[in-house]
Amino acid sequence: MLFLDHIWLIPLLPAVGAALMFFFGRRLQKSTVSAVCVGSVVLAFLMACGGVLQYTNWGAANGHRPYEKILYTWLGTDTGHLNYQKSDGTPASFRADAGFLLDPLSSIWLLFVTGVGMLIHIYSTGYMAHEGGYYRFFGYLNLFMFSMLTLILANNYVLMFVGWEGVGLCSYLLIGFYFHRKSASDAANKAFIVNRIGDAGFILGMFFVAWLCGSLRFIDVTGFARDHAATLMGNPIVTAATLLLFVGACGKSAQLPLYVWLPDAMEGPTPVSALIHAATMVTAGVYMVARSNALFVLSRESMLVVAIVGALTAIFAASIGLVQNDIKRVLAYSTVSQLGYMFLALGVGAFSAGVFHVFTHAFFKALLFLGAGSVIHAMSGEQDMRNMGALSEKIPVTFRTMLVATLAIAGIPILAGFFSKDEILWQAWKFSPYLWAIGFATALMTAFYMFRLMYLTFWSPSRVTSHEVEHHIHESPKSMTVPLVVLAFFSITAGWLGWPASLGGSNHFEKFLEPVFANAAEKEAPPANESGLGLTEYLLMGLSVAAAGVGWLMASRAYSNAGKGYTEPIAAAAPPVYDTLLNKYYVDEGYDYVFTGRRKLGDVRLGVMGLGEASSWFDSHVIDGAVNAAGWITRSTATFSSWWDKWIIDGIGVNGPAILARMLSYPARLFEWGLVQWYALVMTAGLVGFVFYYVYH
Amino acid sequence: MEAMLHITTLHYLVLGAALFLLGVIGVLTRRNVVIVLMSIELILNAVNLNLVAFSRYWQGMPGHLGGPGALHGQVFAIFVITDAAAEAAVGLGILIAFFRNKETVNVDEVNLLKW
Amino acid sequence: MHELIDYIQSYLKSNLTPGAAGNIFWATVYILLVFVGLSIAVIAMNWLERKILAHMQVRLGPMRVGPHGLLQPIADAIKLLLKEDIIPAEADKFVFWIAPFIVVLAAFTVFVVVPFGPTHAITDMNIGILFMLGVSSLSVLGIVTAGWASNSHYPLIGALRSSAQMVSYEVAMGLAVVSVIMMTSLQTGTGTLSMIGIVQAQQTSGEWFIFKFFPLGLIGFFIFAIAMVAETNRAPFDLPEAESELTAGFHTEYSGFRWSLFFLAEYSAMIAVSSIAVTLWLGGWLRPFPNLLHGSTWDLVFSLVPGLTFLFFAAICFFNVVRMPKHPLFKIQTMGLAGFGAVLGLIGLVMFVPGVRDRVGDIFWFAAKVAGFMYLYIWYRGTFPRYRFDQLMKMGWKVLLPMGLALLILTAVVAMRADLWDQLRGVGHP
Amino acid sequence: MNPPVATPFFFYLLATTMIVGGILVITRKNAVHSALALITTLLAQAALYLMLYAPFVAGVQIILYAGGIMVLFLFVIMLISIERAAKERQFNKQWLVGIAAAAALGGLFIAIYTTTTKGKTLFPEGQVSYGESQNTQAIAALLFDRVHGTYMFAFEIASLLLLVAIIGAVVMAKKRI
Repeated sequence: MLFLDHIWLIPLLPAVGAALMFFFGRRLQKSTVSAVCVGSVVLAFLMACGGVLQYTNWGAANGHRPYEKILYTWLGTDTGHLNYQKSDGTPASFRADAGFLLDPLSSIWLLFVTGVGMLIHIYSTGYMAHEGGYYRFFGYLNLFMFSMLTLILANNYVLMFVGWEGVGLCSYLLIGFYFHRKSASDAANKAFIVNRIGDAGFILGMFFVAWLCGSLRFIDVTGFARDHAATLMGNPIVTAATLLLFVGACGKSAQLPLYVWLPDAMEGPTPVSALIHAATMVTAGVYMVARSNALFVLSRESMLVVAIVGALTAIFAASIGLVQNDIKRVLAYSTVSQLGYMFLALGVGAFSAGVFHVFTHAFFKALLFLGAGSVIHAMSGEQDMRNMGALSEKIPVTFRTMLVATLAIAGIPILAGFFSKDEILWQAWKFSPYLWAIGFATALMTAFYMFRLMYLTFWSPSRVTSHEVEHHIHESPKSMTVPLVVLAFFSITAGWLGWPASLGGSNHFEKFLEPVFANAAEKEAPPANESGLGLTEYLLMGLSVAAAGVGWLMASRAYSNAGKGYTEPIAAAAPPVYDTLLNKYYVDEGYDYVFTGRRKLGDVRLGVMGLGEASSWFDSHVIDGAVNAAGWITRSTATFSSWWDKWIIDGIGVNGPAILARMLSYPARLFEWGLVQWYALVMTAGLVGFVFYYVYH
Repeated sequence: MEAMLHITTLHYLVLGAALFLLGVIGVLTRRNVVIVLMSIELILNAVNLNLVAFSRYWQGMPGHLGGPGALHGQVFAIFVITDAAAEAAVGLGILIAFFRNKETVNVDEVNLLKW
Repeated sequence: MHELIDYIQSYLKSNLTPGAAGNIFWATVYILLVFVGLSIAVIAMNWLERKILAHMQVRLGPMRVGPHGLLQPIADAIKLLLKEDIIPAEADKFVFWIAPFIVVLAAFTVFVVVPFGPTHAITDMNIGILFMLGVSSLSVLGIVTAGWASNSHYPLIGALRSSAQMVSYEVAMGLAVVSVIMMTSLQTGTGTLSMIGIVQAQQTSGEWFIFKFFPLGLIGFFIFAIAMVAETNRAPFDLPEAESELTAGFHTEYSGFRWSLFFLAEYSAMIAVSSIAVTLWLGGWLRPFPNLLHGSTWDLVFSLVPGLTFLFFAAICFFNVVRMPKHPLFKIQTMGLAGFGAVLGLIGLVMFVPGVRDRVGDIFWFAAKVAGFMYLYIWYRGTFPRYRFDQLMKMGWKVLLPMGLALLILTAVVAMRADLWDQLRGVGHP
Repeated sequence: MNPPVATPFFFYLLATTMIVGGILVITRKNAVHSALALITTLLAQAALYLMLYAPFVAGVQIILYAGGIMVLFLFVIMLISIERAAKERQFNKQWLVGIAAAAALGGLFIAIYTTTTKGKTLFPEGQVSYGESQNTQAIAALLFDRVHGTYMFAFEIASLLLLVAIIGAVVMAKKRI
């Protein structure tokens, strides 16, 4: 029980690394920085592996209970200072622990977060070798690891929220890592602000959960929800709580209304994009919804909303990804799209399928991003695919690993993406064929844009603009390629954990997760129906594989010979559609009109800011005007009163006599001039007069 | 001519009057406080001259006011000199205080008395 | 012609000073005599001061000009008279020019009333001592104007110091003098300001005023003796011309003849204030020990002292003639010294003639006492360090003035019952 | 008592000195020159006192005025800077009126002194009857004598006046008491 008892060390190790970086990093050598930061994450990964291994044994012995380790209470007390009434009127006390929870769900996240994180740390030592702020970058990365692990291992919503905010902060810091670029700091601000909207939803949802359940511990909440499932079904409080939590998930996981920050987040360094904005952080929303599955299943409306939002996000982002030219933006929209898949899975009740897709997606999407980073590295910072081409010979390792990832994400069989995506599509079909149709279309688009990326980057004729760049193209160092290879390996094999029963597998993954989704599994997937639908399942499987092949074919036809100045097929077929897609459906512009107020219709600001402006105008002109008018009336009255006082009372009444007295005093002043000699003169004159009178009178 | 050569009390009186007028002119017209004070000394000396001259006059006159012991004028002159000493001391003290405060010795720049 | 001779001779029979007798001829003669005698005294003083100071400081002093530097003062005088008379460009020329004359005038005018003997004074004023103090105080005007007219910093500071110092010490001086004047009223009932009257009062009293009401007279004498040094700007009170601070004080800008006038005035003033001290406290022309050694025999013995003194000086000269180096280069000097000794001896011999002896004795004693004061001046200069100015003022206002006031009151109190005082001391009235 | 010698000559000499001195006093720009002129005037006046058989007053005049007060004046003139004052306007604005007033006063003096009664001037020369030798003692008797001392009280009051003047001068002239 060594690792389980000291599970709190897992997040603490990167925290120590981060603290060292922030306090002493400036004075440390790059090698020392790498050793400390990568070492802490490697240690954390090893401890995570040990912890998960021990948990499987411990769980098998203890009925697959979650393992909970509470260190202390950091918010609220047992003595009842924060007492309140639950929604049903029973008393409850608010408290939040510094406690850690390990169950199958968090085990999966723990493993791939530390694993992928470790690989990306190693990759970063190569990628960032020539950048300034090396220690800062690794400090942020370690801080992110700490926050993410806190989020995953938290045993209650409040501590989870701490990690949630921590990863938000690290995301902000890392997107704005090149803070001297205006676009980077703008993107960082955008990410942070959009996340705030989701966070507000999370907090409110948390309050509802506490009001409903009387506790924020996951075990208590899950237990409460499952115990009272019958009474709580359809309870509006549950609907409200889950919808608000989903808003939080939308913010963090870039779902439809709040997805706008993620494409811009590509301003950060590529390892960051890979780690945070593809593999780990953006899946926190999925994790949170999966963690709250007991509540979500109690509200059909919420589930429907999650499913629809997920589906729409998937196809929406995929359609944008069709035409993007920036290699990282294509991947970013791909990420949004895949996250939509995951939420679609959660929404249709296939929690384990969603989680499985998270798991596989983490590997191949991280691999894609790191590969893209390697390409960018080779191209001396060039990110536009229109200026690439014919790189397959020059950077073979990158090319091969990326090809693996592309095949995985496109859903080619026996690679990881195939199993998870097919699972989701199958579950969607079972829920509603319309949602399946959307997912299918998305799969087609995914295959197309991914192979478009591959063709434009590796196979098509070279469109490199400058010879200098052309000469400079080289394979990345070992520290970068080794993680690529490792990730490629997992991109191929990760899916095998969830080999579906229909294909002769045993789906270990789903079994492993069963205790977590106990309520969902028995309701949504009655084993009785499985055989009846077997044919349909194979048909759908074939269709999705076919879609991948069609996407590849279309991409190959359009782009295999794309020379300089090639034309996009969509642009040729329907220019308005192309423009719309290229401009991302004008969503940012719309937000500018409606929310930020940066764009105006003529001179009138619209939306929220417009409302604020109008309110401000009303306040400053009508309300203040009334106030000022009252003031003006008072002041003019006072002015008149003052005038009256000054000229009539003081003037005629007081100063008049004084002026009169002063006028009369002028002759008298003649003798009191203040000049001594004048006095003497007057005296002499008096003497003359006196003597004259005395002598001659 | 005879009257001019025979020096009488009147000669001293005329001399005293002339000095007195000079002193008065000095007091009334000069701006420099020091010279004004000196002019005052001139006036006092004119008076002293008159007093001593009258003392001399009364010494030669009969009666209880006159006679050999009629030195009252001289005693008065001594008192006047005493007074002049006191006046000079206080006046120059005022002058120094004044100069320290206003950096000037011009008497017509001292006109605070009118308020 | 006869009338003129009668006019001249008539004075010799009278017992008055020329001024009191109204004899213009003798008054002129006396004035000339006083002037010449004073000039000789200043010259002698110059030589003596240098020699005595030199010997006090274990050096020789002037030795080149004349035997033992006897002719040095004359050489100096010639040098000063021949020097260019420089008036600074920015000086107030008229005042600069007239200032030394004011000083000299004041210093010499004082001697009008100095009594060298009962009849040997130019005149005897009723207000003699008042006149002396007043006129000697006029010299400060000369010093102040000299310092101001130079239009220079050191002279101005010297002048300011001088005026403050002299005005301050005049007060204490006056108080000491007033105590003496109070003593003159003891015998006759009415006192006097006349210099001759004061000496005569001492003669009548039978003791010099320095011993009167012991120790009151002595205290008064000390106050005066200190104040007179300050009045004459001599060491240790020579702050107006302190060379270490003010270069040469008020006469920094003066040179040549005008500077020599200041020099002359300084030594004349020293002699004048010494004369006052001698007159007021030391019995003026009276011979010493009138009470102890009285009688005609002692009178005769004391009347021989002047001649013997001159013979003594002559003997010193001859002794030094013998000690002169026997080198041809020193021949003239040796002869000169011998001649000087011969002149002194001759004067000494003349002084034994009875008629001369009676007429000259009082002058001799007066001069001898003044010479003692002169030696004191030199002695002070050779021994005392200079006072700081604040110490000087403190001394004048916080020590001498209160002492003078106390002295005045005590003298008045004691003088009211002088008989009791004398009984107490066991001294009867003569 | 000897008769005075050449009285008119000395009188006119001294009188001229005094008048010229007085004029210089009120016309000089430089206060030091004024002071020197005033000293000359005062000394001449002391001589006139002697001619009037008032030797004690003459002595007091010399010792107090010339030796005391005027030194005080010179001291103060040198203490305060007068370079500026010497460059400024010397007469005040009403100088013409002042001279006119003085002239009127002078006219009155002339009118009074030329008034004759039966061909004789108002104040003829008195007889010389008292020698100077006892002058000081006589003044002392007037001031101090227990029997004849008319002015004893006034004399004491004068001493009080002097004390007050000393204190006043010190208080005013001192920067910090």
